[in-house]
Amino acid sequence: MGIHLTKDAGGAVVVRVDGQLIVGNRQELKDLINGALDSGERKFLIDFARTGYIDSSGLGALVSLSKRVRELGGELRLSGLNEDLRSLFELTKLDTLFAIADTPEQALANF
Amino acid sequence: MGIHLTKDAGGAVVVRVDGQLIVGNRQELKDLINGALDSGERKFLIDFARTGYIDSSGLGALVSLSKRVRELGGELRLSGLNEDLRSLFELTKLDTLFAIADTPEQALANF
Amino acid sequence: MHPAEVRVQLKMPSEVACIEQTVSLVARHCLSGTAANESLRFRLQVALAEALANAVVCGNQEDPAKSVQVDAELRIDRITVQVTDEGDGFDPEQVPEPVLPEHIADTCGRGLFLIRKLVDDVRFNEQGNSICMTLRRR
Amino acid sequence: MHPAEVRVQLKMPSEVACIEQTVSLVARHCLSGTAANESLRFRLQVALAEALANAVVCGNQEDPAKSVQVDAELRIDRITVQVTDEGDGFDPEQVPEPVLPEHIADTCGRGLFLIRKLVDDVRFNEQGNSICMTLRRR
Ligand SMILES: Nc1ncnc2c1ncn2[C@@H]1O[C@H](COP(=O)(O)OP(=O)(O)O)[C@@H](O)[C@H]1O
Ligand SMILES: Nc1ncnc2c1ncn2[C@@H]1O[C@H](COP(=O)(O)OP(=O)(O)O)[C@@H](O)[C@H]1O
Repeated sequence: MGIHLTKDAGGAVVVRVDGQLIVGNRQELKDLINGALDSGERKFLIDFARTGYIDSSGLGALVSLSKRVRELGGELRLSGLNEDLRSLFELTKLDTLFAIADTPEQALANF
Repeated sequence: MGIHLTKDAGGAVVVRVDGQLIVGNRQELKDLINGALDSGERKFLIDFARTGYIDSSGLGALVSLSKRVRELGGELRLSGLNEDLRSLFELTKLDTLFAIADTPEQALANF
Repeated sequence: MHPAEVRVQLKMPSEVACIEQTVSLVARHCLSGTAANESLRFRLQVALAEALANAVVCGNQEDPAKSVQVDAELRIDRITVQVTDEGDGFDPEQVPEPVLPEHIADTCGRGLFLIRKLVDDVRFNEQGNSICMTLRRR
Repeated sequence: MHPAEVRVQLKMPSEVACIEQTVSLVARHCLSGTAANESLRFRLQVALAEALANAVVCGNQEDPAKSVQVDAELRIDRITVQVTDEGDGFDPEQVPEPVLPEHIADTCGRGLFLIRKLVDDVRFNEQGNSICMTLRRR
């Protein structure tokens, strides 16, 4: 359980969400990414391969982070969504707002 | 699940109780053993190695079967009681009424 | 989170053939999410099987118009299961000790005795048609 | 045995930190003893998380004096979960569609929409402080 941040060799920040992304911990994700933005990071990949479920406030946190990253000239990508998780993005049409790759490798390849 | 009857090489009837021995199926055990008594069998081993739990009516069925077997000059032995099952016999002092062996092999050795 | 008390309730028909399934259903809910404790599971299963058998057979006398109510309260430190039938009840004080020499070879009468030995607390309502059993999660 | 309907009930404090544990506890009881159905589990978890978050945050406004009541009815063909808070309620008709172009990039407002998409039936009480969600066990 928890949100883990690592730095990719190509310079992207890779964030792994273990467990859920919900109202109880979305602030943790926001703080981590906002902190990285403040230290100059601009490329972000959030990987959901180990995520159980996401609630609407988790989706909302992703929307607001993606806005802020874009405003600062950066990019936020997503990966590792299984069928159920991906359906949350499709139902809410958020799949049109995010760059979604199957695997972190694919997301990082052309970052 | 179920009560299975086999014949040992030494001539004893081995009854295996898979699942529970309770008010809902104790009659099945009584019918099986009474049927074997009627066909002349006199040595019985009931093995509980695959038994989950026994209720008081199951214990009562064993008492009445053991009486009938003894009246007809036969013997009823028990085996395969794990710690929990054995505690039921100890709590009710039925361990003093039955010949209890650890394994069917031990019970059958000197039958 | 200070884990909430969970209540589980169900009604069972007055059929001995339903006892085993009800025992396993109730035990599953009672032990759900806790580390396996095989002795607790065993004691709960036997005590429940006894209480349900008494409710179905002695209490409701297998009357298909009557049912047995099971109410479990799951707390972090204990499980309380209440079994209530629609019968006239009885006086548990009048039930003889099955381990007395004169009863040891009886073919019935060990149910309440076993319940008392297997669980940590047993209470009856005044009428005697409802038994409440508490098992501590040690 | 025609399996009995089982009712599971619990009270949860009005703390967002308790939501995840309550979701997993309730889901465990709801799915206990049934063959694994990962899609059903997922839909139940998300819908419950949404309903609990709304009850804790919008309804009870995280007031520690208030709590959230969860009532689940488990049947062979469906699960019904009711989440009730102690707030003033609201009118679900007034909540805008989050997938309209003007709302698609909003940072909130997708909770009820997701619930409606994930479960098979949603009902509110008149006051709007109680939501009842039904999921069929396909
Ligand atoms: N729910 C009940 N309603 C009415 N009588 C009961 C009930 N439970 C127990 N009894 C009475 O108590 C007696 C002892 O019960 P128990 O110790 O379980 O042994 P057994 O059921 O084998 O007789 C029963 O024979 C019955 O007369
Ligand atoms: N239990 C509740 N009590 C009061 N208001 C509620 C409740 N549930 C939902 N609402 C209202 O409905 C609105 C929409 O809820 P929802 O779709 O879950 O999105 P969000 O919670 O992100 O705003 C909330 O903003 C709130 O005004």
